[in-house]
Amino acid sequence: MENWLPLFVAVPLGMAFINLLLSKFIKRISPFLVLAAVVFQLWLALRFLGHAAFYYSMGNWTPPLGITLVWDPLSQLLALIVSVISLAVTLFAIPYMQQYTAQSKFYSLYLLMIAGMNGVVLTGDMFNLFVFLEIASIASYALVAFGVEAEELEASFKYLVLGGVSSTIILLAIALLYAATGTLNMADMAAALRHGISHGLLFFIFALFLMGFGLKSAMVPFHAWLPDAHPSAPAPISAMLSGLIIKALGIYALIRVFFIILGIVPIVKTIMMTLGGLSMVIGVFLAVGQWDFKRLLAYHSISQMGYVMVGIGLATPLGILGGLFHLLNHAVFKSLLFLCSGAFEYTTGTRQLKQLGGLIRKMPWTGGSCSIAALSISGVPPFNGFWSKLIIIVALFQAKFYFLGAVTVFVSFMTLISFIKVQKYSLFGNLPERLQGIKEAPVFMVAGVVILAVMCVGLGVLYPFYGPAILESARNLILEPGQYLQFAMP
Amino acid sequence: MQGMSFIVKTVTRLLIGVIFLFGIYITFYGHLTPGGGFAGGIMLACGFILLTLAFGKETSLGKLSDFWASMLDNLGAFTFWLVALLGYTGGYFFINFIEKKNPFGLLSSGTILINNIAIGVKVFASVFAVFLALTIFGRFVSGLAESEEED
Amino acid sequence: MKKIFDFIIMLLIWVALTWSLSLPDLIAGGLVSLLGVLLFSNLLPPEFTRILDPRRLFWAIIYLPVFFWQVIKSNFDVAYRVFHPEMPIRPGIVRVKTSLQSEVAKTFLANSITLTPGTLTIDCIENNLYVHWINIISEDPEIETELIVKKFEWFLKRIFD
Amino acid sequence: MVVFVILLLLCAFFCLYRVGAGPTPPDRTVAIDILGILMVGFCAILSLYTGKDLYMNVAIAWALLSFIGTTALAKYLEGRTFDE
Amino acid sequence: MNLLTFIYLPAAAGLLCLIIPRKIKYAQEAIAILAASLFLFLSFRAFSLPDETLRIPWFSIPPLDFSLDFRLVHFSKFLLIFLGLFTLLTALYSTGYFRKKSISQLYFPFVLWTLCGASGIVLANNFFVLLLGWEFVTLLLFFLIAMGQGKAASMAAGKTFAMLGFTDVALLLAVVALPLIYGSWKISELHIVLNTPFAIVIFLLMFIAAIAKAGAIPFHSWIPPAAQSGPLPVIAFLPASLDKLLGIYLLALITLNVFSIPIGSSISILIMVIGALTIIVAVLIAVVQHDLKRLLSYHAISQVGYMVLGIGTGNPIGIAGGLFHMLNHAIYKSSLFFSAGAVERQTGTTDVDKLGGLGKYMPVTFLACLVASLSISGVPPFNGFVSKWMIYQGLVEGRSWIYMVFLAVAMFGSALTLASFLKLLYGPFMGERFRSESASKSAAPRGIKEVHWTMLVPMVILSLLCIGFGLFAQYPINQYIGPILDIKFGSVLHSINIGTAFWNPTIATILLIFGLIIGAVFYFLSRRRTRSTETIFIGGEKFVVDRERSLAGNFYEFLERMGVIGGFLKESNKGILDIYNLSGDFGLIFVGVLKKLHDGVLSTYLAWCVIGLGVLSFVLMVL
Amino acid sequence: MSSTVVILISVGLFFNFAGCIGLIRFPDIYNRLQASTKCVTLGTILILAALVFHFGWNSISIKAILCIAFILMTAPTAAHAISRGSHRAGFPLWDRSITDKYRDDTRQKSI
Amino acid sequence: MLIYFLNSILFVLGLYCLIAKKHLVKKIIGMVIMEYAINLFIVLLGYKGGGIPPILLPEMSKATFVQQSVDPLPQALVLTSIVIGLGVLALMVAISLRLYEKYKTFDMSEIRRLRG
Ligand code: NA
Ligand code: NA
Repeated sequence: MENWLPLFVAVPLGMAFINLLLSKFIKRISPFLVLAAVVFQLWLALRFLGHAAFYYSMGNWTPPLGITLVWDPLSQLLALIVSVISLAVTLFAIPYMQQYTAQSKFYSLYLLMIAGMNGVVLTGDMFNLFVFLEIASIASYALVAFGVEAEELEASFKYLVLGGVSSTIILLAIALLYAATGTLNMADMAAALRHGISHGLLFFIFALFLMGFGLKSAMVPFHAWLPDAHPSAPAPISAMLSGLIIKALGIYALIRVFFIILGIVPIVKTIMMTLGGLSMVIGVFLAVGQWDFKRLLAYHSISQMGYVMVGIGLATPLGILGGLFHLLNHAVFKSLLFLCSGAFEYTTGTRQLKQLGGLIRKMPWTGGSCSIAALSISGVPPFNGFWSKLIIIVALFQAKFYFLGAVTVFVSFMTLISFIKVQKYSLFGNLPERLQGIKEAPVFMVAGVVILAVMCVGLGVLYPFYGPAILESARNLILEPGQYLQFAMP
Repeated sequence: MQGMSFIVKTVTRLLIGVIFLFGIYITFYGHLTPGGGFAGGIMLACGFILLTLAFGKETSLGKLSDFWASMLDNLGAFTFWLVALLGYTGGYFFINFIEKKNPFGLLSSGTILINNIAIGVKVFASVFAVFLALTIFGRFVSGLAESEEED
Repeated sequence: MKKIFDFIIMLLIWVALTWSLSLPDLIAGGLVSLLGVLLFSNLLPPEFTRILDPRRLFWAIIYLPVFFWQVIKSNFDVAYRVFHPEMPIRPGIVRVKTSLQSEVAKTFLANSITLTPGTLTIDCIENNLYVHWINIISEDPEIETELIVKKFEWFLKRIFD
Repeated sequence: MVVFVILLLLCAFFCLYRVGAGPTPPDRTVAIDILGILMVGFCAILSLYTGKDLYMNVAIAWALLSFIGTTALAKYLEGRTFDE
Repeated sequence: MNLLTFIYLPAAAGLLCLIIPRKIKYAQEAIAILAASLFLFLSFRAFSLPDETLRIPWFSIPPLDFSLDFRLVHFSKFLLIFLGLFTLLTALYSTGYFRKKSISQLYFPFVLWTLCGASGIVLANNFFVLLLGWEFVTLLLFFLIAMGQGKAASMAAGKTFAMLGFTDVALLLAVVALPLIYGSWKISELHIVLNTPFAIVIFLLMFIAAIAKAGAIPFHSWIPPAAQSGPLPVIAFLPASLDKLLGIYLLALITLNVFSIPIGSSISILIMVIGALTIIVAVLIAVVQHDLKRLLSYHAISQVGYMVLGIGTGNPIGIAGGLFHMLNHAIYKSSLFFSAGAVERQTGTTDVDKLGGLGKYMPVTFLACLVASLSISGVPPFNGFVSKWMIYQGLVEGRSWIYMVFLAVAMFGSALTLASFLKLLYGPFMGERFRSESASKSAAPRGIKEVHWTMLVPMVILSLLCIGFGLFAQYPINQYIGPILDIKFGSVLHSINIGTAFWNPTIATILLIFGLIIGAVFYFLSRRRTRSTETIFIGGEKFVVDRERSLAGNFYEFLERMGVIGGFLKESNKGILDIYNLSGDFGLIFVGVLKKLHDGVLSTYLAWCVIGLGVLSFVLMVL
Repeated sequence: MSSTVVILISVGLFFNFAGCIGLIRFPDIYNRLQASTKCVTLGTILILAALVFHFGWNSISIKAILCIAFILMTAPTAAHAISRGSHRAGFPLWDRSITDKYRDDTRQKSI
Repeated sequence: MLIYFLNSILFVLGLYCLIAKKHLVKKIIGMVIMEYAINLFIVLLGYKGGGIPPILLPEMSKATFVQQSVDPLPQALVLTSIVIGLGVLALMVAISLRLYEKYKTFDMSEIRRLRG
């Protein structure tokens, strides 16, 4: 059983190559391969669900020599998110991508991206983290430019340059860590760091990682690429980028490195919260000014990741829980929103809110799901977004950050405003003349959308059934990073 | 005139075989000497680059069309993956499941040889592709330079 | 015929590189050489098979010391000009004629000229070699040809043509 | 032995001077080409010193790469792109 | 009987409505009406039952305990009855109103779920549950208003959701703060003294939520657009009745149970100021309206002022008056909206100037409207008179100059109310009927007839309630209102025997009559004016139109002469008063600046990153 | 290490050195090519030859021989390519050069 | 220590080139310079004075190998990161080609349709 851990990475990776090989000879095989890979991945994630934390050494070299994969509550959380979301997105993508040429390339890049994310989430080796991070990033760069329109290329290039810089910075930080500890195995490194490291160096490494992962997770002021990149990709990829990439590559890596390897320090917490607060406010204000549906959503991603960052940076039990919870929720409702925007674009051919309207009558399923997602991102009970925001706010008050708490509440109100606008202009009101003929999206797209919509409701209400097992266990690991040394090393 | 002067062409004719052999040699013996798949792949790619320089694109693409280049690319990656997966026959992912023959021989390293070949193929294919892309890019740049000179 | 020749040459180079005669190495070499032949035999120059002719081989072997002697001479010549305080040079590009036919022959000629005293082949168009001469003695093409080309042409004709 | 290496490095520095000083692109190209050949010699001396043939591999590789590089630059000098 | 029945029943009925196929005619309507009447019946039965509490443990993330606490106390029982009643009437009315019209499949489910949410609120015994219900009702209101026709409806819905959402967020803040500061958010466990800043902040936040739901100044501006473009039954259902009940319920809850506010303290003064402002401002705006629905909506706002004022007095009679006024207002205001709806459905317009002489053709509607108008204007013997009288009494008992100011404001308010309702009555119903050419196409075609009985029945019932609660006021006061106050200071209540005090020619009675007279004077003054201009014109219909215009005009001139108020009134018509627009403008400026910064130049973004990195390393390594 | 080897290497290095000086001293690209190509080629070849002498008949020396052949082929070719390229690119000869037949002829062709 | 300093100079040079230069190609070059500065840094980390290459040769004992040979890891890392860099470079080139086709300019400061 534990033997199967590498398949999280191996299967999507292999499928990517197989797909490229076969699709040259067999037309239309790509969707099936991808679906197979994603379903298998979900099945695997469910098999591993609740499994005790353990490490798996590739090729049976005992760590710290070999490369290890580690399954622990934190990886479990992310692995679950990735597999579930990517399943929904894949379902959506199958009909949606029909309109593009070179589909096989798309699916291979898509699988590479998934493999990269799984690798980042599971690896127990610092350099390996970087490698998988780069795999996922490069795939996403390429996917952003997939439509080869002017704007998409521009966005992709900016994303590429900024992302490249951040990767370089991360690599530098890893190199410094290696120089300081003489190992790349995370657990080994953590142990070595416990014994002490030059104060200045440690803080420099912190700064580098903050910039690197901060850019990957689009914290202000490293956010500028996101509002260009995320809308430019095809809708399924936008969903993946906003729903998963910024989390797996940004927040998760940050948590893993800061809390479990380096050991968090107060000033870094403060900085994280500051960045998070800035992102929340600036992101939401920019979002309010948007009329392009996807661009609006992208800006909201910035502000929502701000919530997560604030929660995590608070580093109180409640705060971290709220952060992780919001991470999960945002993954769900933001990918859902992007998928809905894709569905609207698919049927109406535009994503300008001013040219839409009354869609809920013509597309009840997609429209309804969109409405649910909008409500849950705006933190309206009983949808999932409400709970995580509530927890974060309470955590802030509990820690006596009254001002930041008020800001958080205010931002969630601004989010509400902005999504009222979205619903007003897209779902309700009059159906424009030229849209009279439109129909509900294809069944697979609807399926993908509805899965996520159901989760939006379920995640909030059913917390007692999954919360302790998935979220609180991860929280506990973050709070006692010492555990990691027990199970991640012989 | 397609390519470069006949002197360069002739010399290339004479060298190409050696370069080819050398690249493969480096690839095969990567587990005994430095280099391995990556260096070897680059060597091979350089051979094709030399062909392209001396004879022009048609010749080198005649040897290896871009379609097959991409196929090789994927094939290399796929092989590597397959070897890693076959590790399960030895009980562990990525384990070296082929028993090692006489030390310091060609087959002394089990799967590493295969991995080297896979990497070599992949690197060769992708470097060659990158080179072609770069030459097109170069044409663009020079074209731009001319246009700038004009105005 | 030519393919077999190329194959053997390649196998030899392979053995030279691996420097072992163990079976796996030889098998690998065989396969690789085969692949090489299939890929490149149309590029490998046909003239080489002629080397198998013993007379040509003989002249080739004779040619080597002559050539090396020229090379060493040229080096001392350059060294003299380099270290001489006021650099005794009167450079210029001259045109000389060759009667060689095959490209391989012309290539070897050009390279030989480049490596020998005071001359550097810039280009070869039909039968004209354009040579940069570091110290032009006379402007007369005949003399130039005599001085620069003849000493190698004689051998190369016998080797390749 | 050390003397040899130092001498080689001296030559290398002359070449580097030419690379830096130019004045024309061909000058730099020549210098780079020569540098390549010098490095081959350097590798030879290394393998003489260590008695390992891997340095010879490096030497061959280096000679090859520098030849290709020079060819490319020469072709570029003519103002042509690499693939025509 | 399990008190959760009041939540299950409407929820289940709504679900049934949702899934039942559209083919079956009137199926949804039938289900809704049956469910509502069953609800009403059960609530009557519950009224006689003893109090009970119920706790459903869910999950808890310390310090938050997300288990669901409910309680059935007198206040909830009393409210449940009227929630049921108004839902029933609305369902009935909607049956007629949407006859041969298309209405969303979701309309009846949402109405029923609104009832579900509302009963959740009144049954909640912990503020978390209350919050859930609160936001749920807001949400449904958003969707219900959005069911109206056209962009305007969705805009109105958006504005509503934005403003109520904002105040819900305020409530959220307060609710979240409770367990952190006072260790619990169980309503029955909370008895907070307003002496710490925290307590005051929490109170104010909750207060904001309450008055926004009820629609008091300055959170009123969502009601008029909603009333104008939302589906009319919805307006009669929520902003006119249910939201008042809920808002004032929360206000009463926090002022009477949760917090103890010393009488005459600054907080109570603040409450009363808000009440007084609401009364006067809203009514001033109301009198210059020409659209029936807008006019009604502004009156709906101004009446809230009386309730707030009454509760603000802090003395039993005032509070009782406030609560009673809440009840009365819900009754007559929904009746008024119903009749407005009837007029709109028959004539296709609600513009006062275009309507006339409908009284002959729609007698029942006219009578209902008459009764409701009189009782909203506080004319004896209708219910409005009683509650206003009690509020005045409460103010009088305040015995300090500031109370007298409030008193004057309240009187002036009711005077203007009367005046504007006289105009309303005369305009559409009396007066002479238009010739079709002089009227707009849709207005008053020939052969107008009374509306369908399903629409009449609710109006009739409500009118009867108006009269009944006026003549036999002691019944509702002693049955419904009294026991609520009993919780806190029953002894005080019995000391003033309302039952006998009813017809006492106390000062309050005189004041009320006086107010009415002033109102009448206003009205007749303006009439005489227009008579004088009447000679110029020939033809009655012009006469009607002109009179209405001149009435409004006169008031306008009259008020403009009053300097400050005049200017303020102009502004308020431009919508400057609307905090929604204000904050919107400020926000957009900030947005503009931010968008300028993102100039799309890669180097800029890179520079941000590098500077960011520099600052980070500086902060981390130097500080 | 035998004296032959030392001598070979020393001579080789001497030529290398000469070549590099030439690279520095000579006035134009063509003369520099003359100097450097010849000398450095021979110098390196001599060093490689030294290897052959030192190791006798083994993997290293065989590679050295390969390398020699290699350099003999490539160095002059490279020189030719560079000179041709630079001449075609129009980089002038040294102003005290005697003649330039190549330019004359190529120009005639181009006309 | 000096070499590390030079290395960082190289890095900063690349960064400067990336930010200050408008021409798209120059930006790419700056990027590449940065990457190589980092790779060089890693190599320097792995380098041991007088160390022998990390290949286990027949005539050498394990022990001496371990304590003499330079750290093999950095080379592996650098190789990997070079490959990655190659991938990024190829992608950049491909994208910038298309960018030029669309925008008819290599001036990155004119390629700014996406803003706000
Ligand atoms: Na947001
Ligand atoms: Na928000």
